[in-house]
Amino acid sequence: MRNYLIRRSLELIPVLFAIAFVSFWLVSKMGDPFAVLVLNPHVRPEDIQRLRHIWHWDDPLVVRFWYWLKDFVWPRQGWGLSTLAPGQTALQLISRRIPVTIAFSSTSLIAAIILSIPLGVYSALRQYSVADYILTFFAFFGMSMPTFWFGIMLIYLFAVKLHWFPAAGYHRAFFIINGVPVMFDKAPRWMQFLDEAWHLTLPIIVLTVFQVGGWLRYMRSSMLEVKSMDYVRTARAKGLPERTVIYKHAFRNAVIPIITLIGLSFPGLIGGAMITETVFAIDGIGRLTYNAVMSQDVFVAMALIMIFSILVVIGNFLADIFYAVADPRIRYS
Amino acid sequence: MSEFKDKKIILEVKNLKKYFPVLGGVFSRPVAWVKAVDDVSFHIYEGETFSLVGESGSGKTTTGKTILKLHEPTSGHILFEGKDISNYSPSEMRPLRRDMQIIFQDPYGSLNPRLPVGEIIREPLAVHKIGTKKEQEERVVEIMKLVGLRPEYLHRYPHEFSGGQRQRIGIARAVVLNPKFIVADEPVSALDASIQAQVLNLLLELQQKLALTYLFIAHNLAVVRHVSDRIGVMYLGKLMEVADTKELFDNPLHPYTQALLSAIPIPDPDVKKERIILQGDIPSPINPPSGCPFRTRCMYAKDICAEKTPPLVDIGDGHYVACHFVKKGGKVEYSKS
Amino acid sequence: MANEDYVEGGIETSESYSYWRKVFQRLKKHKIAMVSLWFLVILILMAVFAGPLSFGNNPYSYIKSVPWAPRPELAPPGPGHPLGLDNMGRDAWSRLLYGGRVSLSVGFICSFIGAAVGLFFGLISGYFGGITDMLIMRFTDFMLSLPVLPLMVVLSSVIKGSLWTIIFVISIFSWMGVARLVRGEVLSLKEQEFTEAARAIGETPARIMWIHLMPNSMAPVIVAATLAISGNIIYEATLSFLGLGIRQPTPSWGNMLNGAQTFMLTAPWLMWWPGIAILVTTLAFNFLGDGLRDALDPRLYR
Amino acid sequence: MEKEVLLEVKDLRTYFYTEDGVVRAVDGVSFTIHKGEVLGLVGESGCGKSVTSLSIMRLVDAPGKIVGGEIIFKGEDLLKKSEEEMRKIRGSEIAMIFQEPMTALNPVYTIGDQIMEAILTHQDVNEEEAKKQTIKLLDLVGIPDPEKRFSEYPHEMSGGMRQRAMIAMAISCNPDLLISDEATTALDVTIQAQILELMKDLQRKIGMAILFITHDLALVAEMTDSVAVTYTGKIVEYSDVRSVFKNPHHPYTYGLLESIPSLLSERTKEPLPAIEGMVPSPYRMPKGCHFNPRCPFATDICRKEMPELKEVEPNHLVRCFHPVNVKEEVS
Repeated sequence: MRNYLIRRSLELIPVLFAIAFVSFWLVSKMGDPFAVLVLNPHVRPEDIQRLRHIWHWDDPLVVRFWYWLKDFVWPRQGWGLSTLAPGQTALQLISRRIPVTIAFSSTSLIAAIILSIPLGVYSALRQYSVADYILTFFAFFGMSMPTFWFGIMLIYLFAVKLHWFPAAGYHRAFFIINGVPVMFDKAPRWMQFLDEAWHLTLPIIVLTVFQVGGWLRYMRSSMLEVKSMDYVRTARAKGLPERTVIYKHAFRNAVIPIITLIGLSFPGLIGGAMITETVFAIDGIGRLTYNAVMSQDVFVAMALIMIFSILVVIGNFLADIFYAVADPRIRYS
Repeated sequence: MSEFKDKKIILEVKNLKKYFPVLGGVFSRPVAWVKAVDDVSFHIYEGETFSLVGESGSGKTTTGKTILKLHEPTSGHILFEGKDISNYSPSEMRPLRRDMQIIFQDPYGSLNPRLPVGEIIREPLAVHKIGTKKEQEERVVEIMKLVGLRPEYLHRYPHEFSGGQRQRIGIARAVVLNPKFIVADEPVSALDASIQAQVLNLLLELQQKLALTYLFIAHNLAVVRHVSDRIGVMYLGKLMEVADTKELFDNPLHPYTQALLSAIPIPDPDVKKERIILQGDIPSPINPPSGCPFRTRCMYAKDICAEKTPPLVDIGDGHYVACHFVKKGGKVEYSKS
Repeated sequence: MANEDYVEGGIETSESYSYWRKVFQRLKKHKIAMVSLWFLVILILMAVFAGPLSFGNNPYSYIKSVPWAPRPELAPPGPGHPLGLDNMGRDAWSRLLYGGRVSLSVGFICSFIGAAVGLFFGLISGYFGGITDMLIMRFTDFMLSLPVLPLMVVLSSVIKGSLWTIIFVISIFSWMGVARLVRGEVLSLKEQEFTEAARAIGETPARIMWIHLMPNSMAPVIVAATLAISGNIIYEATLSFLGLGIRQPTPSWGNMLNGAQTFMLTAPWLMWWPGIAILVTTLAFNFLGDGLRDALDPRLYR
Repeated sequence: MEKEVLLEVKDLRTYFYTEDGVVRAVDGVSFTIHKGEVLGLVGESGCGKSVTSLSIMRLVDAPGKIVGGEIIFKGEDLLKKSEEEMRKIRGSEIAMIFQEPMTALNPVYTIGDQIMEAILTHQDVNEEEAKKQTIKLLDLVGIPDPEKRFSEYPHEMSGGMRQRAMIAMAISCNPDLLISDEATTALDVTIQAQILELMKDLQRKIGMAILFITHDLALVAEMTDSVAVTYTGKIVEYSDVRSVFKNPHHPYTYGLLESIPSLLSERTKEPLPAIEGMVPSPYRMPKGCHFNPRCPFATDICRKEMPELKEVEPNHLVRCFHPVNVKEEVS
């Protein structure tokens, strides 16, 4: 187990390094971060030269990458300047926007796990029942639904037509408390929270549905497979109650492969979050990525891709550890 | 005593070793080696059936497959008709494959499920570009008849046949090139009792008709006794005893051979024989005992057994034993410790 | 031996059947997969015959005026224009048909490329093992740990352009699953003795891979490729929706929805149909893929 | 000496309803096991011997179904019991060991945990006591260092040790009947000898009856008191072990005994007297006696009618129109 952990951690380093380099190279191709300045009549060409020099933009790609990576790991220069939000560094911009993304995507991740695993087990135990068919259809629906369109549909139905939920944003600008307008930041914490939850309900539904279908199906087939294993028969032959047979012997084995699947689905989750934020106009890092790419905000885009990669890699790493903990065959190898 | 004494040696194996790496540690490097075959030497005379018997992990199958260069030997020499083939590359081996063939254990896994039977049997001819397609097809029909398959089933797929029939297909594929030497790797152990005899009979019949030499690999001693001229007993990658069939069964000298023979159940309720029940498990070939590999379960083991590996020595008349206490002329000096 | 009732050789049927015929027979029992299959056939035919089905309209041309609306832009459905006109005054029905061509092509081509590349890597990696395997698998894992959509967005903004650009961008990220699948399959096939038998006959690695390994690892590839079509259609739609995929004036289901949110109040019908088209198409591919899985792997379906 | 009857299986029928047709895996099987007796159920693959054992435990999974017969255990028909009553019998009064000790043990729980579970289910003891009992059992079945082995996982053990653990689990509640379904098939010869010795030993100590299912005739000769030979879901010959081996009457039993190479046989390198043909497909059974296409003695009646299981000599039942008689040759 210890060797395994050490090996997995060591493996992370080259992977992250490669991701960093590839994304750096790609994003650099997107454009010149200082190009916008050229159009500005108030900025002198010498200043642009100076800026280019400060950010090593006049150096070869590999050198520039090295400095950027150094800055990313040890952010003295704040990961570069944002052209999208003038006067801000990429680090400042991103760190302000990261909490909302984490809040709603982790909520939907947990919701998806809580829904898909029991429903998948239920579906498998009642194979070919009406409930199984309904769940199967629901799962396929979730798997096939284009996220962005689903988001638009929910907005149309629940925001535009029914007015139950807001159509955009993740909090209101101000509250009216006792007839007095109070800015969001100044409002009591519980009001902030309720308001955010209200705003994020639809996005969370979108992102949960996006994930739940595939896992439900996978859990179902995993459970079906395990149900016919020899050790399940042994458990019955021992005279254990059916509940123990299913939930102790079958379930534990069936859920192990799901852990890997969830770990591998992090890139999808990030993509889904990006689309959802864009559709619902939530100022998280997903929407920021889109805006940064569209406005050629090179430093911000680069940092974001790097952050996403780290998240994915950490997700995979955690899944591997959970897997090893859950399965003694791995644990001791 | 052996009528094979003046016969030509077709295959000779000298100090053959085959180690498989066990990967592990932080860098997935080999941290240990499975000593599947560990310094094995024997020879096979032309036209005989030489058998290797042993339990799982004894390396008998690995020996057979290494001889055919399906595994690269770690060290040692394999001489086929006098040529040392142990360092032959795959392309150098290719022409030799016409003379050396193999019959596999698993009648289900050894046939490509997506190819019709005719194609499976024709494949060797196609690979070696023997004859025109029409000639090849005629040869396939001929071989199918020889092994007792109806030629009408040419276009059927393996899954449409029963285990015994599939084994016949595997045998047809092995003999279609007219080989001289065949490794039969547990050819009947996956078959039902009533089918085993049919396949054994076919193997014996083909040996006579086609002048084949067999290296017969099996764990069932009763089967081995029925088909072999000479037998080698393997344990944990090493040969323990080699002798003529009759000699081995009448006069087993190695304690392991004795235990193995006594462990075989006899299909006769009246025969109640004194069992030698070996204690303990077969050790892992990753970490075999020092000295004699059998010493951990041997009731005669003494200190010397842990210190020195007993060599396989000829004690006379082609009877070889690897035990410190068996001397020339079959004199036995072991006693219970 | 000449007993009529006794069937020699374990042969149970009077005629031989190949694996694929048996698979198709099993698939036929899978009702929803068959419905999906027929639906997809019709859909493909509609995309192929988009021209004749367009009621004389053209997806690119501006309709100067319609009698039932003051302006052609965002005009609601009416005679000759069953789905109305879009914000540029173009016929939405013909755009939907031609857009289907684009979306389906992207789905099929990307999935094919992904399967082919994955098959190639998987076979090589699984068969040769060792350092080759390690390099390919590390690369595959690396590709799998990339944040796909953000990178696709970056990539398609770097190489702006045509249908083929989009196909390229999506294909880059669609081979890893197949490669891992095939590698796993090859590893277990290698354990089976027929691969060893092929080596014992003297077959070359290329022939072994072509004749023995590839046909036997095809089943999961076909399932994965079928399921991948729906994934790829969604990727294309998503990128086009974001304005980074298929560019105007070429129609695709995704770019027809670009800006749909803006016209949600004034012309909601514009966002219905492309979305429904994407949904039912991906649903059909998913059902078909699932049916194929059961037909190809009857173990799971007892 | 009449012993008390423990289990009586009467006309058991278990069919499998598959996509390709109905498979009569067990088709009218009847036998009796007395207290402390070892009955061998022997046959080739597909003769329904495993399904018989699962039927007794009522553990046949879909698409299989017990469609008829009685399984009278200690005077009560198991087929009439509720699932809950049946559950109480499984593992405590009837226990079972399977062929593959690797897959039959749950890979994610320790050996000790899995044995303890059986004890805790059927006996009114606390965990501490159950653990003590488990360690004692591990020791009894010859697992060295039982305290340490208690917390090991199945994959850390060898095949022989795993099978010992399975046996420990099976005997944990002192069952009256142990069903051993090919329990030594996956093991090496020397390990098989150990396990058989262990089973004999335990049988003597505990006094349980054993239903010993195997494909290996030699094992039957060694282990059992009486034998039922099955072919295509039916018993074709049934008697005490000596009678079956010394004086087989069914051509199938006779042929099988002749065809297996034995250490006692004098002829080697000669063709074995093999039974022709093969076990018919479960979907296409031959008309009449199922063995007729392979039988050298078959006549017209064999191709038309299925013979009954009849007593040809005292306590020796045979399902054949033309039973062979080899007694003269033998003695």
